[in-house]
Amino acid sequence: MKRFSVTTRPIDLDLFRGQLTDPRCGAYVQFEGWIRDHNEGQAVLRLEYEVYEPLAVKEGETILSEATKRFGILRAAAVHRAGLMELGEAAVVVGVASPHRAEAFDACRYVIDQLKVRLPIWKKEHYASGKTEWVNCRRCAEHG
Amino acid sequence: MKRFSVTTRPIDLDLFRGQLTDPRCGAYVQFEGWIRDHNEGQAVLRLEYEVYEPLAVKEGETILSEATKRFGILRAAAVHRAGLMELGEAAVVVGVASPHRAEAFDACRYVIDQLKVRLPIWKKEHYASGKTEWVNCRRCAEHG
Amino acid sequence: MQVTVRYFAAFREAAGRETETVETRACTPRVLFDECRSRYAELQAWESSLVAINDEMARWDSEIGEGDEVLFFPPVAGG
Amino acid sequence: MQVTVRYFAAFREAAGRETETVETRACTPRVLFDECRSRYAELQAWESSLVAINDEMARWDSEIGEGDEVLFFPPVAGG
Repeated sequence: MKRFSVTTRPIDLDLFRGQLTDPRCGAYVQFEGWIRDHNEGQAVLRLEYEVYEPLAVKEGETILSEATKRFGILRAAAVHRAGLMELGEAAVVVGVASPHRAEAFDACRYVIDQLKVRLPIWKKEHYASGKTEWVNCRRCAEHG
Repeated sequence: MKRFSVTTRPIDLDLFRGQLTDPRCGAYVQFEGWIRDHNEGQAVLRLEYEVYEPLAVKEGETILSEATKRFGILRAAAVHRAGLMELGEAAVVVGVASPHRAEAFDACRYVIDQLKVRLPIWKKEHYASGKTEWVNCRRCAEHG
Repeated sequence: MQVTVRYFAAFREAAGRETETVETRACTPRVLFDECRSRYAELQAWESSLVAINDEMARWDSEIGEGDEVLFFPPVAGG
Repeated sequence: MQVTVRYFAAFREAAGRETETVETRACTPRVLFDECRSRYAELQAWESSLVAINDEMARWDSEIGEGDEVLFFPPVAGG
């Protein structure tokens, strides 16, 4: 199983977590990014992620390798959704297993922080008003 | 559902996570404490937790309330196993949901750190050698 | 006065009992614990032990009253 | 020389196309992007935009060669 993957279907959390179990590990930290119902005062109905998969997968693997080396954890994986999503679904899940908890927390935090700024992934919010907007890109969106 | 609970059965992770979903939250952090197969060089076969439930539940609720106030998170819960457990099972699970991820990580970390030092819970390890030992209590155990 | 003592985990195994009712003049859990140790050779002090009185966490120098239940907790190890 | 340009997300919507092949003398992605902006009024620069060349992350002052595919990424927002 690849450590970083992109999927257009709901993330199977049991399957995801299952791949990370390890009898040497006493600590497991999982982060999930959920679709909120509001962003900057606007009611969000659903989201759409555009993912440039070849580079997202390559960069995602790089980030997981960095975390493994830097924090000395034993297992790490992440999965990101692509396409249209509904409220309450997980857009991204990161899991880290390690003998002890300090490095599991630090590594999990590192992975999600890096994924958010380095992966070629774009989020379009669909609002109750009927408008859509590319997140992080207000000026582009005004013209888009 | 109580935010802090003790159970003698395997923790149902879907149910646990389900109680924490919240459309206002964009971040969810979950910590799991797993039974490792080794501790300080000895092969661990299984574990036994003794829990003094009346006080453990009271103190667990207090810790979750502290985390909620201190970090401004929206939802937090935790569950701890009691009795005999096998390798690979989760002994404790902590979940925190919040609008943003920074406080979800910090609050989850706070809760597990505090649970470990404040709850009247004792861990007895059963080793491959046939010996047992109360963790954190080597001198007591020598006489026990 | 009369108080109830409860031993947990390694303390219970060292004392060979879970609970007992004792006549004591001990005014704090610390003094009471020392009395108990004098009865059970295997009961060792342990620096990060905790104590509770009537299901409330307490300090080793808290005050004990008639009829209180004093709980002796060896070093905890949850999680 | 000839290079292929790919636009993503908001950039694709602003340019009205996903990909195009252009004749250019631009030596870096920055110069190439400015040329593209001169053709598409709605294509705005954006300070945290990223760029890749042939599926490798690159810098705005990296060198472009004949036949390269240059990918323009508006500010990313994963997670």
